[in-house]
Amino acid sequence: MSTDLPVLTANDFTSDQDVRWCPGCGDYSILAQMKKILPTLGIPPHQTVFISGIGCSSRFPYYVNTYGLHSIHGRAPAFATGLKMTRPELSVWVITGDGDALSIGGNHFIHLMRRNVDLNIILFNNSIYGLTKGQYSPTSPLGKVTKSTPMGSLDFPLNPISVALAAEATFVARSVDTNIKHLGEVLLRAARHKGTSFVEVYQNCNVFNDGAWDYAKDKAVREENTIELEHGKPLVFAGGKKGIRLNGFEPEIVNLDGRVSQDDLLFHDERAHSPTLAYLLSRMRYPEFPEPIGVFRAVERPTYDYLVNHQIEQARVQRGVGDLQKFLAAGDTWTVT
Amino acid sequence: MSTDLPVLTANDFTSDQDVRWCPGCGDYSILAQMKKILPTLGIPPHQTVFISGIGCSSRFPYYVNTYGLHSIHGRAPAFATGLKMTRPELSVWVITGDGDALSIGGNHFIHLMRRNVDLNIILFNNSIYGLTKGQYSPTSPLGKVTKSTPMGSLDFPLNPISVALAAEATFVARSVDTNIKHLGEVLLRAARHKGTSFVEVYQNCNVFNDGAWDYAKDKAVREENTIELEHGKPLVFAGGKKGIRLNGFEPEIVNLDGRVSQDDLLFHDERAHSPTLAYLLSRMRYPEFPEPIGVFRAVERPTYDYLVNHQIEQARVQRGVGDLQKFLAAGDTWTVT
Amino acid sequence: MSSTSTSPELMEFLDSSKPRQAISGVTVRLVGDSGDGMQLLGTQLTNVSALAGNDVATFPDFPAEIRAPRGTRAGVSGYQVHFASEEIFTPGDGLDALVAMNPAALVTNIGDLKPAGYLILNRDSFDAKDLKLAKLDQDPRQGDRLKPYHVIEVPMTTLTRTAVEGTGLSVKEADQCKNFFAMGLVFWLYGRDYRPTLRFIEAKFKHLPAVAEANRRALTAGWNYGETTEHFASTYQVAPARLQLGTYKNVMGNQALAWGLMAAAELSGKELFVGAYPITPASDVLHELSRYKHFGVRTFQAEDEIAAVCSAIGVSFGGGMGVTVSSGPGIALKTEGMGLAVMLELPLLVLNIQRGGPSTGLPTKTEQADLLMAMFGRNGEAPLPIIAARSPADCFDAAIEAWRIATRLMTPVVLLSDGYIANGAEPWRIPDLSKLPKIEIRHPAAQSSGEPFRPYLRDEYLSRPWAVPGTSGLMHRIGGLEKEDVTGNISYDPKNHQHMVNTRAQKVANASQLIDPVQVTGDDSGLLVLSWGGTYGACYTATVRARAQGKRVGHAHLRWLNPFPANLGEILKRYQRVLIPELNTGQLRFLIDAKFRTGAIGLNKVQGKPFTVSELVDEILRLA
Amino acid sequence: MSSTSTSPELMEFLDSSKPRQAISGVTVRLVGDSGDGMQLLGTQLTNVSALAGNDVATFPDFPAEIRAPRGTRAGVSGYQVHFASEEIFTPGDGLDALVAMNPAALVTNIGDLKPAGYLILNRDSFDAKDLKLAKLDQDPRQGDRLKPYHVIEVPMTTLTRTAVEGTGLSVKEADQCKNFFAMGLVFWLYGRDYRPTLRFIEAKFKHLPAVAEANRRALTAGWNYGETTEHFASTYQVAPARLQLGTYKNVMGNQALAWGLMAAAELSGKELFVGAYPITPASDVLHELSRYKHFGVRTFQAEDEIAAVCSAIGVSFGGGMGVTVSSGPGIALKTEGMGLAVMLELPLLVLNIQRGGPSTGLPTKTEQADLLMAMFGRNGEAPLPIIAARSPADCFDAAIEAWRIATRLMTPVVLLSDGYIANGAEPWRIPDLSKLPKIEIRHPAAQSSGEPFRPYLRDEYLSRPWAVPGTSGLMHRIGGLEKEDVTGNISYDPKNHQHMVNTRAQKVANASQLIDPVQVTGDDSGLLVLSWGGTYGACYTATVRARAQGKRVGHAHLRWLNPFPANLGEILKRYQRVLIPELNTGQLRFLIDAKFRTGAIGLNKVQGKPFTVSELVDEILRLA
Ligand SMILES: Cc1ncc(C[n+]2csc(CCOP(=O)(O)OP(=O)(O)O)c2C)c(N)n1
Ligand SMILES: Cc1ncc(C[n+]2csc(CCOP(=O)(O)OP(=O)(O)O)c2C)c(N)n1
Ligand code: SF4
Ligand code: SF4
Ligand SMILES: [Mg+2]
Ligand SMILES: [Mg+2]
Repeated sequence: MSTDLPVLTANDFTSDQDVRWCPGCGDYSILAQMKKILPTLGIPPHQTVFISGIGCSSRFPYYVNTYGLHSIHGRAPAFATGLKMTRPELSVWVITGDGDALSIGGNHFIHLMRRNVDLNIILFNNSIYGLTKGQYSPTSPLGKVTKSTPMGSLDFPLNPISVALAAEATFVARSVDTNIKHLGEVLLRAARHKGTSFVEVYQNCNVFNDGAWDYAKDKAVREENTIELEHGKPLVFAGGKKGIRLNGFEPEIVNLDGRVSQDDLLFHDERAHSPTLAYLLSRMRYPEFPEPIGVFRAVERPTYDYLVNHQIEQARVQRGVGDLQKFLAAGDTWTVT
Repeated sequence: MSTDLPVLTANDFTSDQDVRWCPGCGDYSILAQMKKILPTLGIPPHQTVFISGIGCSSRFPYYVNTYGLHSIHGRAPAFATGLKMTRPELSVWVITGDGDALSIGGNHFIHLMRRNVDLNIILFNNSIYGLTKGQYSPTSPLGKVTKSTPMGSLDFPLNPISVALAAEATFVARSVDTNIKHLGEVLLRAARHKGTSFVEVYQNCNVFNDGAWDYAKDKAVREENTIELEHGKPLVFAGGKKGIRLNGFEPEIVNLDGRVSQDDLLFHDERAHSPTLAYLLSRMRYPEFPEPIGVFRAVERPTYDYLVNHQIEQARVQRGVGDLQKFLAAGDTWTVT
Repeated sequence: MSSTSTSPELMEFLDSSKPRQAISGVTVRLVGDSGDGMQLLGTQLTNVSALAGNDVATFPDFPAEIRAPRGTRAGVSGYQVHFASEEIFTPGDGLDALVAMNPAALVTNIGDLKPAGYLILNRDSFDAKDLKLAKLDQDPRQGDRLKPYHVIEVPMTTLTRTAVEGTGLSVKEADQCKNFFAMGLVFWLYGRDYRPTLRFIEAKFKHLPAVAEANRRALTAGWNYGETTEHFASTYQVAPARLQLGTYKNVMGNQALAWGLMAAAELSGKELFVGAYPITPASDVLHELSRYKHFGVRTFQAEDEIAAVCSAIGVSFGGGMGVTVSSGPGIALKTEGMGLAVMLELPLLVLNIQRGGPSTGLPTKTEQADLLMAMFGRNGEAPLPIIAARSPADCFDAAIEAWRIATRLMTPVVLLSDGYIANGAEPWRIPDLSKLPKIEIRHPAAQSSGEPFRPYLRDEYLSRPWAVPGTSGLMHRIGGLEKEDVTGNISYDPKNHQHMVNTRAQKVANASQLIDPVQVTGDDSGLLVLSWGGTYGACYTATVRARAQGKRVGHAHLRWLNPFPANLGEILKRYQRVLIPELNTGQLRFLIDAKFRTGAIGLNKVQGKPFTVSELVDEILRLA
Repeated sequence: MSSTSTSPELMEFLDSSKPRQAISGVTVRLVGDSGDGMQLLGTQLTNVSALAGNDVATFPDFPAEIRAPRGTRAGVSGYQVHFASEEIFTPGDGLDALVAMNPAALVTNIGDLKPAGYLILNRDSFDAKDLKLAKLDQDPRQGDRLKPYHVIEVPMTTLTRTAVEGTGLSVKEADQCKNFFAMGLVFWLYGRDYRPTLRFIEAKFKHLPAVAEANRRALTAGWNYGETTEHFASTYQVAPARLQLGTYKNVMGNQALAWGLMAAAELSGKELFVGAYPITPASDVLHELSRYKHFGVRTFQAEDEIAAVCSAIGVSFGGGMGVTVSSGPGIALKTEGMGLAVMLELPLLVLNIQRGGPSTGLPTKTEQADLLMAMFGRNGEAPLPIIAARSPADCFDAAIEAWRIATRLMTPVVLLSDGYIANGAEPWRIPDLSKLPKIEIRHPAAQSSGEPFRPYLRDEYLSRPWAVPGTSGLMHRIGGLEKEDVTGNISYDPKNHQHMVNTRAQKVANASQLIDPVQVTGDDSGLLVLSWGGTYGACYTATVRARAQGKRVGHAHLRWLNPFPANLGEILKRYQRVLIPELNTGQLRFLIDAKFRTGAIGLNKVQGKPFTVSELVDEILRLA
């Protein structure tokens, strides 16, 4: 018997199910990147679990040859939390949509963040309800005309990154479906983070919200409209021609034209003690600002599953492994003879 | 017939019900301040509605002689949103607890904030579940020993102010039950704000979590442990002896000993365009920092109820007031004669 | 776009040179890939048939995926239309014609085509790739399998491409016109007036003139193909049905439901508020209503179903018309809120457009399996009235009646529809609103006595006053804790609790004094077929047929499931046997057996599909 | 603190100098302000009585408020203890003694005291302020109202203050000891051994030695007061009951439930996970279990009830023991999750500690009104087994049995308890765990064939394999959409859906092969009293009494409400009449009528309180 780990490939993570997303859907690209990074983690398919809610994105588990749970709308974090508390050795991924995570599932989302359960949650943000055929979502912009808002939506959108940060997230990142290299790297970072890793992926729904992220996707403009975050590096974009400087608490765009140098810029620190910098970055939105992609924040905090299981161990150390018969027989008892 | 408005008093807002909180509960003080400010708003009791969830705090509506709805656990914001969308002329208050608003009701809470419905939501934060007799809540500190956590809680607490800010709140404030002057002023500011006004009140549950806020309440120490926010003013505390200065993105405590002057301090701006400053302030927690009380943020944004009703008007202007008979008879029809 | 075509004779002009054969009714099913526009095709055929004065009933059937993989069986989308010169109540059983746009569509639907029925195929979609996508080893056209049918293979793709040449469309765009080619052919075959469809094309592609032109050409090409090909010996003619006098339009169930709510609002002098969270097949009610802001309709896409029902209760508390709409899984989430509404005794409508369950189940399929959840799906003793719509057009009346009871009795009411009704279409006689009875609502007036208002003082039906915030002197506080009768104060008194439980139950029972007695059609002894909801049409039709075969059969249909009409027990007694057909495992039967201990017989089908008439006839013949 | 007192003779030493009168049983109720420590007093009386070898049954009853205003009627908290030398099944009807600490407590409870019963009052609490708080115009001790009773007024406050003098306690603190004074007196009157209570005081006030000393003194003072006062002519002696051989301890329902879950975990080789959100009266199950981490018990206080049930399902998916516990309003929120568990076919326990409903209802009161919600409160056809505990001690066995069925059939199971059982206490015979049958669970082993695993391949009971993540080769994906049998792939096939609906129903029905047949006590013809849940004791006792009065009466108790035991129909047939007493408006009766069409008679009480035995006896005498 050989003890060598078999070398895994994307194929090992491909299930036998037909993929049923619309042709051209951004979900395909995310699936492809996922199947690319999974074999590199050293975790076999049978120790990996994908849990999703309901939505187009939530069909994802069917397409990866791991254990999978396609649960109910908005609640995937809760299933995953229970699973991970009792099976901390499993690698758990939560797949969700903008409606699933932030509309019906908003509460579980924030509680997952604060608990810092050691799992990865990937939010496929297409700013629309795909599966129910095109209503606005919590990330749709104000005034969005959709099936349920013929005169434009009136709900001020939620900023998923801001919300995650406010909910005490330890790992927060953003990427773009078609920016495959970047996406792959971010997924990998998420997988490696101990604790809840939250990744927002801009995902194009070409049927109900086509082009929503063109500004961040199109080769021609994406350098102007996004900014890649790198730990310890200044915030530079537009191919090095522009940067972000701080003006009080407001970021501002500056031209790196010689008068302003990189040293004057805001430097990214994903490990900052306080989440304020990350929060500030999350407020940079197109079109006023280039939108940051990459890792906003990555800090360590004991994970919930660790703490739970540690408490069990502690209890056993302090009180001995429970002996149920002894326990039941203890206390005030009397015997009928 | 006189058209003079009758002068209202706290009595006009006192219902005939026996107040049933535990003797010594912080809720009494909040009730008293509320009954003090209500008559000053120029809104009669019958145009005022109190809506609550479930919890000790949520008994509040019974004790004010207005319209009241003691609803179900965590959902008060949803009832209030429906009511206000259709009855924008009413003055609506939501009363909630830390469990009610942030545990079961967390999702409605964030969606209320982002929609900016014109109402006031007061969170009685006693960091415990009062009504169910003492389990930890989402604001209980890590390690808290309660009925459900005999070895200490493991859930990293939520910061209500941070969450509200991340959810796009337009008015966010904090006060303390026994700091009655401050509390009264904050409630008044909340009442006057157009949009969702969120006020966190530190409330003592003397039965299940006595003393949780002593650091912010006790006359002897509260000057050291809290800092009163004033718009446009530097952050000064400890009777003017100390202040808060910015060091990068981290606040730091400085002694105003001459070497550092007030001008070096962080100045509060509740109307800042970006919520980043307010967010930073929300991260200042005891014991590392004095905790800010007062108004963190107060900005204007069209309210949801206004927008909804405005769209109705717009539609009527654009398409004429709907004539149902005509509408039904329109389109492809045929007549059987 | 308003047009009233009063004269079916107009069609003469469009008539064929081929001989015309008069028939009383036809059932056609159009099947193809989800991307092939079958739903549009079906809707147009429905529309022109209705405009031709036929009675019409339809059954759309589409996959749960937005775009299931092209050409696969999972991606097949269908639309069945039954149009007739007599009154009809179902979309038909066996098909007279099946139009199949690809092999997957063919093999999944051929079983329903009647022997000698027309099978119209797009010959261009039967190459190796298409067969593979449909998981077929062999071309289904080979061998004897299609022998029983009148097969007509049409190179639709090629002919369409040719027809639209010169409009500037790409090949891909051109191919998207082939449903209009098929439409033209079907219209020709059944002598349908295609001008309403031309108008439809014009309106829909207003901003895409090339596409409009291409579709027009495809439609005409299809028509001309029928006229010139040798395939067809004759066309068929379905005369107008002798419907009740009046002006009609074609409606789908969810549409009629939305309009019924608007009418109920108008009749009661209220503005309509609908709090909803999108879910199939209920979303269209939200979509439809969101378009009528100039009617004062406020729609609220809540963050979830819980917020949706709670927002509606908040509205009712404020004196407005609180409505929430969802489907099974969403209704499950509303149960706590509905229980509160029972306790608050506020009017509220909860619309459940049922779909296949349990859990996420079969989202796009129909079922009647949420009746017992509507009855009992709340903690504690929390009764409420339940009404069920029986057909697309009936949704209009059901909505009004539901609101009438909700306001009269100050109670939440559950209205049950289902996916079959929601997406099905039929002619609807446009009512004269001024002749519909008003829904009287009285809100207590301001009071200056200084006395505390008594929110649970009851009237003769045990209904309490609907005092509205903003009214001076009526300030009161209500909630989910048990309350003392009359004063509404919190009460833990044992006797009061018993009294309130009884009172709430009695109040709901009192609805039986406000609703119509159940009516029987057909024989008043022998076998009674007892139906509810969307199976109405099939049950009615089946009993007519069974009687025509000499059986003693009556039919009764329950509009209200809770309470039962006052005369139901007495009617049940008249029959030797009672058959209750349901698209569930026997939920009404359960209620009937518990209440009347009849030992009713169930005919139960849980396949995501409605009953066919013949399934019912077979069972009736077996029993009667 | 472990102590086994095997010899009731020990009590001799504590015995009184007054004459001793032997009686077979006593019912005492202790009532006072919520702040007066009545629950503690009751628990101690229960404990020492159990330790004395009596059979014991209790009924605590407290207000919904944490601290309702002192001295008001709303603030009255009570604890009733019935202890006897024979086997008993209820906390007793009429009271032999009532201890009332203030006027509000007196007037709200006096109605239950038997004529000539002892009424022990704290005379110090009857001043004008106390009367006003109790909303009394007149001192209830005046006039004839208390004439029928043996009234003993004791200046408890004064005597307690004197007794604790010198311990350094403030007056306020001293006054808090008066419940121990009352306790001493009651212990004296019924010859109870107070040493376990002394031990309790020591443990509880370990860190407050002055308080411990004061309470000890108060207790002794109360005892001595009885001994010295002229009020009592004799003490009473209740001999040990002849219970089944074994070692006993006193348990409350929620405690036994928690321990039963721990035992089920051990018997099945699993670690226990409980996801819950606090709610009265279910929270104590969470509290209790959170203390046993050294048993591998993981408790999770979720953000809400939805997360609670979903977390438990996640655990079961992972191969653990997923349990969730709540009460009515919380269960209403779990319905969508429960429906998913039905579809996933995973084992799961959903414990509902029922309380007064609907909506928030009467949170601290008992009711049996969630049975039909358990049966039908889910969208679609979503059957699951339902078991109900019948008494505090029985909760232990019910939990084990529920988990046995859940794992054997791969299904969620609902376990119903109620507030009465949850907080009530009775002696429990400590089982020998090694003699309890193991719960066999087989997880399929790793597979290396490369073939896709078939998660819905079924065994003889139609149960599917419980494949656990981490097992190589068994990767599979499941969800809430309808799935193909055997493969578990998503399926929209009509026939498959029908098959799966039938299969899920049949699987639940198969539980009837795994559960005990229902047993009848008493006569096997005449009147059958059919009970379920917490009314067991009262129904059993009432039938015994009725037979003693010469009536032909049998009693059958249903442990499983779904499915019914296989022999139930046959048993029902033996009787002329069936009486179903329930603390609801007739929910079991509804199920029985629907299934067996018996026309059972209901005795229904919805007052937040259990049946008294005499209520039942009266009805039985009327019918039998
Ligand atoms: C309880 C419940 N409510 C509603 C639905 C209907 N539903 C399914 S997916 C969905 C939203 C999908 O949007 P999103 O989460 O953004 O996912 P996407 O389809 O865009 O990937 C909704 C409302 C449901 N299945 N269950
Ligand atoms: C659906 C539901 N779940 C649980 C409960 C029980 N419950 C009532 S209040 C409460 C929490 C109270 O805590 P909080 O909101 O902080 O209010 P407080 O009592 O501390 O003022 C809980 C869990 C309930 N009534 N309804
Ligand atoms: S509807 Fe949109 S999100 Fe859904 S599969 Fe199609 S393209 Fe993708
Ligand atoms: S339990 Fe706590 S929060 Fe509740 S009323 Fe008592 S002191 Fe106040
Ligand atoms: Mg989306
Ligand atoms: Mg609290």
